[in-house]
Amino acid sequence: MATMLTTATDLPQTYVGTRTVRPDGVDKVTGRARFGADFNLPGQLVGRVLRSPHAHARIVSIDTSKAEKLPGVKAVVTRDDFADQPSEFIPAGEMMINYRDMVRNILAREKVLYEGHAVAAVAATSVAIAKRALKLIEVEYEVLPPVIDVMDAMKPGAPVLHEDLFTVGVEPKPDKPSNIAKRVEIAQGDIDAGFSKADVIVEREFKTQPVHQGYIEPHATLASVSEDGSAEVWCTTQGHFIVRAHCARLLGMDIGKVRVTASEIGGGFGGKTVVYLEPLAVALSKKAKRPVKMVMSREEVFKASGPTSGAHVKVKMGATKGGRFVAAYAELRYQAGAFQGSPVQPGVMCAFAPYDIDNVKVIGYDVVSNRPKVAAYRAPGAPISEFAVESVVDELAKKLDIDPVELRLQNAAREGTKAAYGPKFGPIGLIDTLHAVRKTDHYTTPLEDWQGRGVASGFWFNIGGETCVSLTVNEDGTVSLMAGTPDIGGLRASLAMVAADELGVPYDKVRPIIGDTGSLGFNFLTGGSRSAFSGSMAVVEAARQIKADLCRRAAKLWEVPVDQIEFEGGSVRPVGDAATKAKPMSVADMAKVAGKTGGPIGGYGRINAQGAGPSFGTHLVDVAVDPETGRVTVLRYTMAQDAGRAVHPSYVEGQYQGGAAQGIGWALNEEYIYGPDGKLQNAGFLDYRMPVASDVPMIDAIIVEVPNPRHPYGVRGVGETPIVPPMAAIANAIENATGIRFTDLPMSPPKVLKALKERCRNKV
Amino acid sequence: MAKHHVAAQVNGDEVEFLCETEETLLDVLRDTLNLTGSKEGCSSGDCGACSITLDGRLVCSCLVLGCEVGGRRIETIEGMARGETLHPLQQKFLEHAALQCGICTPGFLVASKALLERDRDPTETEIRYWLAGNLCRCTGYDKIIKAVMDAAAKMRRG
Amino acid sequence: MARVVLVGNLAQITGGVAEFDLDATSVKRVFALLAERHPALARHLEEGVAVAIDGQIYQDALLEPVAPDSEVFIIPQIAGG
Amino acid sequence: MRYQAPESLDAAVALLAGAQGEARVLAGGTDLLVQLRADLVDPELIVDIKKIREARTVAEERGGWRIGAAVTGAELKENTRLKQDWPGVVEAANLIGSTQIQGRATLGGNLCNGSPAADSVPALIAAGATAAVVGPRGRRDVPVEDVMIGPRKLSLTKGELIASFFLPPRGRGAADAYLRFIPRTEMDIAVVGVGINLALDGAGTITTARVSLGAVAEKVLLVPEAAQAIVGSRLDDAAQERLAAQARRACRPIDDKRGTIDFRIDVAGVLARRVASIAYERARLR
Repeated sequence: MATMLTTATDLPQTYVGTRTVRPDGVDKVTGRARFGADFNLPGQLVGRVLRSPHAHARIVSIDTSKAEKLPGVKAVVTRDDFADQPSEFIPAGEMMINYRDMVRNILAREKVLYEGHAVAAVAATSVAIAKRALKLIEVEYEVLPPVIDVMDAMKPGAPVLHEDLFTVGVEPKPDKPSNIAKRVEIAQGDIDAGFSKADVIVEREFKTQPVHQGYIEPHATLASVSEDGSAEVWCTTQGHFIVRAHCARLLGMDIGKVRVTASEIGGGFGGKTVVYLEPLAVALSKKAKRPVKMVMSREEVFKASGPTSGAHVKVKMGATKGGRFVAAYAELRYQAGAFQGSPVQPGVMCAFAPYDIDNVKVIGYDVVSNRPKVAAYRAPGAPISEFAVESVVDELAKKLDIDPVELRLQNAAREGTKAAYGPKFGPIGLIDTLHAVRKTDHYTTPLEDWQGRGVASGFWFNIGGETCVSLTVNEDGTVSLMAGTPDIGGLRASLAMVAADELGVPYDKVRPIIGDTGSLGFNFLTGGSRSAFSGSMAVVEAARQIKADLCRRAAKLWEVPVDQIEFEGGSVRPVGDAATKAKPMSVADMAKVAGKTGGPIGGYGRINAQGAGPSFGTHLVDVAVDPETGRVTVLRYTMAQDAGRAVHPSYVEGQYQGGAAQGIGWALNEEYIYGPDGKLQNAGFLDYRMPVASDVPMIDAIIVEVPNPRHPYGVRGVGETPIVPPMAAIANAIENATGIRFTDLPMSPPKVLKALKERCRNKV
Repeated sequence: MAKHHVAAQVNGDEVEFLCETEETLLDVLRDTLNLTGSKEGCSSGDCGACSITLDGRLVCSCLVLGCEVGGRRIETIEGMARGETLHPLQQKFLEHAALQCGICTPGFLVASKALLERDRDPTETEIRYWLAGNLCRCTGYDKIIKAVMDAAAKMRRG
Repeated sequence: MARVVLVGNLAQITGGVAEFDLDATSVKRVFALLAERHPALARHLEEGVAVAIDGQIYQDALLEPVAPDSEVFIIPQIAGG
Repeated sequence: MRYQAPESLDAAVALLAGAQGEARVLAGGTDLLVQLRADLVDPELIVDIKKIREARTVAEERGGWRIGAAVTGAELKENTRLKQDWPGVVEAANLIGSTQIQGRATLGGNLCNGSPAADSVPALIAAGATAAVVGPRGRRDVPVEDVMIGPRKLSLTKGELIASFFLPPRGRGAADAYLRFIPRTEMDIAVVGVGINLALDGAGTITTARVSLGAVAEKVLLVPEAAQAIVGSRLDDAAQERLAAQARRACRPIDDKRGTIDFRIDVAGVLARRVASIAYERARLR
């Protein structure tokens, strides 16, 4: 168990902390690496999905007979091919899933709930035939008025998406259905008493738009179901064990009969923790008795895969003249898309997590509307609530005339601080990141007119979870490492480094791969910043088994008591009285005699990793505002974040820089744009404006290391926190440049110019 | 109508293939010639993951018809390494950890190679604008730009 | 006696009672004792909550030991991107 | 779907005129292929004009320039003499999409796609360029401003195509410039585009000017009032303000995903000033 592991000090560390070349690197720079759409099988069919042209409509009838008769069409599936599921939250992996909603998102049943909602799917011998077949499917719709905006969806009399959805978490229980799925709340202290102590109070409302994870690789899957009912699936996913669980459940198959292999994954950021195509491909293959390959178009990715929530946030904070936060209140309204399950709960818990405040109350609402069901996106929920809070903190600093970093330092959470969501923090690095940022020359470099500087901090919990890793020492002493969490950003490198250090073998003698669902026990998905944290724990566990086994074998070989043998520096050696009895034997030496000493050598780490340490970060940004066009240019960016221990500093920096760039897009230009008809108008990379290379500067990443005592190497997850601070940091910088507080994302040129003009008018 | 019969040169090899009018060069490369190193991220020329060179000119293979390339010279990521030796750009991308998921990497490498063949010493800004048609969602571009600058320096030293 | 605190909506089920002193030696016992006092809680505890024992968050850790002087928070489960 | 790549204009015209259903001309294909993939168009015939010499040639002619309709932006950029004469036109052509798009996109395609936001069109109109239109009834020269009559609507008739463009002789003391506004630094469609071409006398007074605005109406506009606002001036602040005001007056834009009405009108004036200043400086140095 993870809890048995001891701390960093007594461990060999040769590779951990260095910048090795990733083992999967060469395949990725030569085009050899195989991603989701790169798998093919003999006789495979092309699968295509028929999607709703309406944002909200009742399905009166679906007639597939004409399509089925078209030569070359081998299978058609609709809602009738999937058994309905009960509306209960049941565990799939560590996630609570409502399969009634999932089965409806995969193929619409009573209603279509957003433009692009899947209605039917076909498998045919060619793309052309599949396209023709979709046109031949006759769907009769009773079109209903859509509701897109979260505030509109909460209004009494708004079009109701689910007649059976009654708000949970309010007393008395409502007797009418609504679009408000859930009300959540956390509170501590006495909020009113807190505000009565405040000398300064700032209260503001904020709006954010849904943004998409924007992975460059569209969803893709290849499924092959054989006559005996066993299924093989190759797909791009953050968690192939989760794909297996969902497919088995939705299609009534034994989990053991579904084997899922994760391809190389072309980005996920949370968006590939759910299933869209996989159950359809399996269902089609089951019917057609041939392999079926399905790949989403970019338009489908935008219209039918999950962005994160758009939201409305109200924040009220009070502080004393001296700059002590005495009360904090927030109301979060998160849009969940067509089915309940927005990340409002973590949004509520993260909102004030960076600060030590006695009196806190946060209320959150989970609201459905006619948009694609949201999926996780990097620190789900946190960037939205923390954008609002960090903007208000900046305004407090201004009102109190205290340096914004200083004000944060005065209120920063530290070891022993009781988090707003309950428990006390262990050792954490928020204060260290604030100091690190303030120490940079960036912080004191003078600015010109129409330039501004902003700072903001951010928090994410990080998680552990169920994880398996197998280590095998091969006949020649090389090591095979198999992990069960897809490698999105360098996991194989990190795990190989830890294995090499644990066993004292050269890094290039360790070959890490990602095993399929038949090769390892259950692994939770790659997400929550857990894969390097949990995976390295499992590697340590597996390596310990190997070391203990090698000592036992050596004891027998040398005929000395096992307690007089130790494993050190990659060799088993006799010690104490036995020291002279035999020469030390390396792992490779032991591998040569493996057969004679009991057979193959290997270890198997099976853990439910606990003790994930939260990661805090602080970002510092300079912007220039063009007063005539409203364009905001990011001039300079510096960020510091606590990694606990950076196993591979380059890939830690990469996580930092990538999260910051995504945050820059969220802040300035990314948004889902809907027409009055409830249809998405910018379902492509042309008008969904993610940052391009010329939009961003170099991003200076400072790695702060406050070791996580619960991890053998001190590691914390690092992947999610980086996307939390950018929106507020940039809003604060724009305020510093223009004197105008922007509360509505994205802060795009038309919005910025409009605000500048209005101010001129008001001055005149 | 009958498929088009096309003969072209891909990574130095003479190839022949049949294609429908509506098939793009990217379709042909991936599905007919099994060169899946060029990736399809958008099929509208907005992401650059399918970047190749056509008679030495950098283009998106999703915006070229297969039937247009008769007699043309095509270079893809699969032709970038020379036997055992990686191109300096490939080497520097590895050293600088200029990739995370790696889906955009072939496009960035092909586009960067085309740049360095025209300009041995581009500035950071020139590199950023040249590569603006290549989307990366993982790295924030920082390490990619540094890798290209370092590769350029290495190639200038020869 | 370990101090057990319900965070967020769980307190609504207990009619506003959020803090308990329980003689429990493991998370499993904590859940059992809570369910005895407030049967309506049982479903929610099974449905997946995380617990923080003395500041340390555990997910799906029924067997985790709880010391007599431990402070235990029952909080919603966290997933992530 | 048929594909033909004729080697003569006559053959191309014959194919287009003889097409049973919809026929599309393929130059760079950066718009056509996107529309094909999105099932927005389904032509019976595609006529690739890249094998036709005139469409692929850039040459000096009667002191001006003849530019083939299927010459790519990248090729224009590499022509240093052309860039000296018409920097605005070349810059505009090189603002269309990414480096990869530059390797394919053409002036002919940019115009015939019929978008009011096409980057190269305001520059061509400001330059006083004409399009050489060939068709069943022969060859005619059409001012570029008269080719597009509305969104996706051209004045070309069945069987006609644009073979090349003619840029008039570039006199001394004259220059052009083009700027467009986009939310990002690259890869977006123009929210507003302004092309200005002007000539100075020895004293630095503007003697003639042409001002063209993109993305602010149903088609690219030629705005004589805006030109008049600076003719006779040395582009002093007052003249710049008059120019901005006239440019804004000419705008009749829409609200859409790329910009608001107010924003487009505002920025049209701002860009007009900035573009005029660039053109003026260039002209003084010639």
